[in-house]
Amino acid sequence: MYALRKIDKVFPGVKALSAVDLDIGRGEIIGLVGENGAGKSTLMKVIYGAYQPDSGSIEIDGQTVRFSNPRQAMHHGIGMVFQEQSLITNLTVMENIFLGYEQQFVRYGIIDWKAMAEAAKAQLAKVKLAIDPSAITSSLSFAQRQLVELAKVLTLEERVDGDLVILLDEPTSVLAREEVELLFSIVRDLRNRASFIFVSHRMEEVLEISDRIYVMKDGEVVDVVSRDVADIDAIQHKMVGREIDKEYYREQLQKAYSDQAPLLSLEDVSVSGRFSNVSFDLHAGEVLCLVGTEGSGREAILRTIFGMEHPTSGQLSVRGKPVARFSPQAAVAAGIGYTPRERKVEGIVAGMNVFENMTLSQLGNYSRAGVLNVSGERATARQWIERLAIKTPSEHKDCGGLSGGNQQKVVLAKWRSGGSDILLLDHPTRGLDIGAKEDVYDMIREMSDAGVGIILVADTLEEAIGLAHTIIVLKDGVAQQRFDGFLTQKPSLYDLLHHMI
Amino acid sequence: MNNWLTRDNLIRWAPLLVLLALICLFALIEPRFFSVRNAARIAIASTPALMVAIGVTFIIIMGSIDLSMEGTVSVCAVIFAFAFIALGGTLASFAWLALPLALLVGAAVGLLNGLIHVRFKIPSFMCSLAIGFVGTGFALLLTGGDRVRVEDELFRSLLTIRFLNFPIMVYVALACLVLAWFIQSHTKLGRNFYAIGGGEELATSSGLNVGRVRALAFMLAGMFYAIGALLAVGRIGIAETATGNNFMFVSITAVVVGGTALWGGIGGVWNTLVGVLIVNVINNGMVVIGLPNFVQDAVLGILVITAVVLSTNRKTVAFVK
Amino acid sequence: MSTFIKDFIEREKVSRRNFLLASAYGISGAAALKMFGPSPVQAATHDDPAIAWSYRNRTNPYWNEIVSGGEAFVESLGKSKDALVHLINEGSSEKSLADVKALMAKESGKVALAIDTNDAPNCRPVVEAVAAAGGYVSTIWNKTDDLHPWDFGDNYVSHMTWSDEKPAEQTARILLDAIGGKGGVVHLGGIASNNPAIERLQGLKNALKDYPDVELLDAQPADWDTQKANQIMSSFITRYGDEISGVHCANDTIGYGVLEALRAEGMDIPIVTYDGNPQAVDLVREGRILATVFTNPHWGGGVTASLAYHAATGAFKPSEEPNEHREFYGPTIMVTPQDAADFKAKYLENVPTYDWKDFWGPSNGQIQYK
Amino acid sequence: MSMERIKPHFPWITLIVLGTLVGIANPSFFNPAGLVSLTADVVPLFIMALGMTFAIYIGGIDLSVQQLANMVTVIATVYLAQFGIAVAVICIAAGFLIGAISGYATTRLYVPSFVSTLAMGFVALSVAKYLSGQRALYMDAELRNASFGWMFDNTAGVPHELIIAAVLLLLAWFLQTRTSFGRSLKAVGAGELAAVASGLNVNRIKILAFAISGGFAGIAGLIFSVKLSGGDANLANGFLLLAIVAVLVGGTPLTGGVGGVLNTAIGTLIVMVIRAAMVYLEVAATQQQMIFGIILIIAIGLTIDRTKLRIVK
Repeated sequence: MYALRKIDKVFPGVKALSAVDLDIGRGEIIGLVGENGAGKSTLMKVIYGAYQPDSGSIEIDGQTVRFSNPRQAMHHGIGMVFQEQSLITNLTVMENIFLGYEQQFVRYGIIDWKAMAEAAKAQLAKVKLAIDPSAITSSLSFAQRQLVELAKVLTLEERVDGDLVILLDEPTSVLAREEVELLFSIVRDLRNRASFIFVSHRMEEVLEISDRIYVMKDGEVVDVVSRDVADIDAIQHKMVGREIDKEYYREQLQKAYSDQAPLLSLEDVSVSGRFSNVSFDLHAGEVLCLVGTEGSGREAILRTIFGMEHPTSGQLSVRGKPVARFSPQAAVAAGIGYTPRERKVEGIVAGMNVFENMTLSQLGNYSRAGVLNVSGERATARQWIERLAIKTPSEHKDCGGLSGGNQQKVVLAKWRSGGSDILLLDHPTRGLDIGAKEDVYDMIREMSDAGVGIILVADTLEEAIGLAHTIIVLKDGVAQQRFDGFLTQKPSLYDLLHHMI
Repeated sequence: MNNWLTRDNLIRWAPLLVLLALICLFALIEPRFFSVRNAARIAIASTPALMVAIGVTFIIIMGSIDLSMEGTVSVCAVIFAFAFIALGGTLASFAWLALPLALLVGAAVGLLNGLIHVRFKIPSFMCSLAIGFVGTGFALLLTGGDRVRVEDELFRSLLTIRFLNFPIMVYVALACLVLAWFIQSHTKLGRNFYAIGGGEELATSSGLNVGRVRALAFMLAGMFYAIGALLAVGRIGIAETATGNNFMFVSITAVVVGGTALWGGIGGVWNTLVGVLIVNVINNGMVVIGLPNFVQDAVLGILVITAVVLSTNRKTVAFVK
Repeated sequence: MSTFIKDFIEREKVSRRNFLLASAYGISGAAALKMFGPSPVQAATHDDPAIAWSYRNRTNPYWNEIVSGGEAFVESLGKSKDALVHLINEGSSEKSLADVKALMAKESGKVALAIDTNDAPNCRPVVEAVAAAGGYVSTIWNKTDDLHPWDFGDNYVSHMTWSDEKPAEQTARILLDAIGGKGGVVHLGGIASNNPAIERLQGLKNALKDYPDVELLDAQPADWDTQKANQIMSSFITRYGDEISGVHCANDTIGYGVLEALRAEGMDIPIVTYDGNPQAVDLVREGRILATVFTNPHWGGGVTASLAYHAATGAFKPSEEPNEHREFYGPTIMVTPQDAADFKAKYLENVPTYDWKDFWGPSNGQIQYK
Repeated sequence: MSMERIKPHFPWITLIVLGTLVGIANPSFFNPAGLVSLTADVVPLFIMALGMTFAIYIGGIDLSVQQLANMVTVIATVYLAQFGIAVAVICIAAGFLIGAISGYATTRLYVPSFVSTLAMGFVALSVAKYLSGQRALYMDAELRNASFGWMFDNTAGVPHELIIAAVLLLLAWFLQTRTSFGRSLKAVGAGELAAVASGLNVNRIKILAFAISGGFAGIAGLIFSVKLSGGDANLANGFLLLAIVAVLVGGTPLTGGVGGVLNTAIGTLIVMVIRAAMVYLEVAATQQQMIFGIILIIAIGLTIDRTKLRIVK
């Protein structure tokens, strides 16, 4: 039905896609996997019309087509569901759904809001979402927004006669498990009308939903496997091109932590509206995972420890000393480091180079009376670039131009080189490819060995189980259950899920 | 229904509350402030500024800024006056054609501004600042520095004829305000301003032709500047290069004081109405209560900051620049 | 011309304080000159200097009149009027000075400059810059009291200003008589720190001394701006309402704003203005303005350029002229409804051809400091 | 590729090209003494623009500088007799303080700097009007020469004004590139949230940036006041837009984190050349403003480095 034939795309100095073939049948769901930089996003951009291929052809029902912008692709029934927050939050739901296509509701230059609301309701019904179409988008949950996003793409149904091809780019990354299930069931229901291309780093989900899986590496499709014969290990092997360590989470390297005086302790700490009465101790070398659904209070706890939110009650102590002043400055001074989830916004400063980013939290260490010791900074940066194998031409490279994994390494190097021994990691592997994830896992183990206490909010439950010494399960801001003693026995996914939901 | 007094509601209505508080304050100090006649005077002083502020509101909703209003107003006023006199000098003749001509000129200057901004990717702050210089310069070139008097009684009836105590120009301005509200909330273009202000990249990826919307926004703003110019000429009967003076800071201050955020996406023309009234009530009230001239500027400054502080929801704003 | 008031300025004695100040400057000024410029003796003359006028802007009719005089003078030399160099400072002293320096650099000092320096403090650096470059400058209006042409030898040719206090007092008297010697008046002034603004308000205050039944209700600066004047006037109406029986304006452009504010209210009370712009003269003729004062900017613009030019060519040697030829008052002519038509015919409709070499004929005596 | 490399150099290339064009049209432009004098005159504007650079570098704007300078001309004139050269300290402190208040309003009260600085400018104007009694004041010549005469001397043909400007530029450049404060400024301009998450005291840095802008405006006002040997509440009018233009034309866009003080030095010179060109090329009086605007658009179009602007607002 839809096919790509020998697609090439070259950027200055890089061959992003070479001779890519891809076929989608009517009502088929195909998965697209590959490491970061394998060419997935370039391929998607070619499919939905943001890029034009240098050679090769795009065929729909055997006819060659050419799109010069996403709008033309939409006219041919190709739509894209973007990652998470791609709705405009100050607009209403219906305006978002029909953004760019309001004309159909315009009579004599006036928008007929009633008609638009009706039409929006119909679209929302397709994704089984019963919300007021005139609600402001910012009042919706992330999961609801993701479904609105899908409903928006499904307006193609009315606009286009032929078949639809819908790209789903990491649609599950902000969803809790049950929300993922809902999304998948909706996608399956829609197969009579549309084909889907599903892009995700979560291999299990790809396997669960896809009929066939395209595996990409270095701009080429290296394998196409159908679900019946798919095997995660085999696919990952193809993606990486090397054997993946069986001990993915470096569990063989996990050691016991000392139960000496805790680095950090929380006693009945509450932030109103976020979480209440949370207590735990963090020891040197311990990896403590906070597990829960989106909004369960995981991130809020991290941000409170880092001084970005103020506890309404309870006491927080670092190395036995109660914290009196809550501010990121005080936290950094106390040896706490924070790796935020929004890496590109809060983690690194795009526009500043590698060494400037690395020393940003510790300028005091590299200056005397406010005057910087730039050569000292550069030396440190070079040392950490080597130590963490950060792929950058030099320490002068703009951090905004590095790949996600290398950006994350720079953020971690920032805290490690500054001597922080309490690290708060919020989704440190989010959006990273397998190779980069493994590097992060290595670093977590290494830091743990070096006596750093780590509080982790993991990307997946498996990751949490694999990495943690201790897991605290949260639900609606309240700690439900604590799991200890991981060196001898680990809880199962089910154990955790049971307390989360 | 007793929870309407929430923090969010208070903040949303803060500009209006500030306006009412100011009126009460001035009325208490000097009862003569609180009269229909004075309300009419404030209204007359506000009308041209309101039109200009409405124009720039659209731009600010998109998260851009327009500093070209002084030049645009001057050019429109001067061309209007020349055309008006050349075509007969009274509304009863073909000189009425000068009115649409002024709007066209405003639209053309705005469109030029928008196209340079979009096509050459020059941030609107710089681009419109330079266009403002060009506009004032062009007005000067046209007049050679002379002032043009527009004496037509019919045209001046904007000011001289009153209906329910308010001159016609106030009703014209109100009609334009309603029109602006209509554009803002019931047309595709108006809603697209909010979409761009809320998330430009997202709007682009939804297939919105952002460049086109931007250029049109500047054109629309230019037309409102032209209306402002017409009312300014109607108010004092003179068109000159200096007609546009002082509109820049007054209008942008009014927009912000009214509760429209400079970072875009929030606010609208009703906020602008309140903002313009706040600024003009302060200006009028300070003279009426007999505040010495040298403290008036400081009082204006402090009241403006206070009004903005009260109408900003500090919980939803991460940081401002 | 009955209204040609030639000698209404009372020559006051130089107050002791100012005399001391002036002589004190004489010493330090000489010291300053060593630093800033060639000594007066060396001043060289130029055969064909560039003639320049530096002024505030082109949006005010007053400056247009000044420029027309400058152009008339240039044409009287047999040159095209484009030969006059215009430096416009847009109300910025910084630009005023920078432009003058640029011009001096460009012409290597072969310049005859006529200038209003925008703000009194700016006068000194401008004059010093011109003197240092060997150019010749004549100033009008803005000058600090401690700066005098004779301290700069030939290069600072002359300073002309208009004593506004007396004419403003006269217009005030006309106004006060018109309201029957009782009631309240308001004053709308220029930019508060400008000298003419201060003098014109003072004129009103002087006149009020003789009218005990008239109260000065309020005085606010309207910055020479029509729109601002319009808004302030409407606020005045709110505050004082019917108590206002007359309006004293610091210039014509303010007067226009006031007239429109009154018109919006359907009010008709007497006002007087200043400057004698053509539009204002028409309004005087129609009786809508009781009086304005014509300062003959056309002549002022021409003769100031002429003074600088003729000093630069060596046609006369400023340092040999008496002080009253270096610092003097310009002419002022009262325009009232009775003689407005006459006046218009004589000065506006047919601009008289002036003898630009009669530098001091129409002038009004040496500047007196208080 | 090569374009990418050249882009950052466009500001000074633009300057050279403009200067050369004017020089070709009128060779007397290249007269060294004239050039030095022109440059010396633009010093107060340059110092003001230099301060403004800090505000724009963090993504804000400072509209109070002109009124601060106005206020300082009055302060300098009024208190010269009483404090002598120490009046400089008062001037700079006054500018710094008002700048800091604007900064406080922006960071703690969430008033956009466009409004907070405009409003604080009004406050400064009131102070100026009050202190001056709404009159133009002038300095006693002897006192002025005794305290500040050195500013307008010259050494080996180099006016001291230029030396002051160079010292301040060096100081600002050092602040920007070699101190932890400067690094923090860049971080705040380029990625404020990341700066917060790195534990920088962002509020203090921003307040300081506005305070420095105010302090530099104070210095500019002081030099201007001494140069004109007087002060009043309007003396520095006309500085504001030119100072903004100087920063922008130099290639420091309003988005923050890009550009810097050296760019401002070039930007000020570009403004100076454009302005001098009006005189040297004998542009008719009524056309000057329009031509200034057109050249400005072209110059900004040439000098801004769009590669670092993601979306153009």
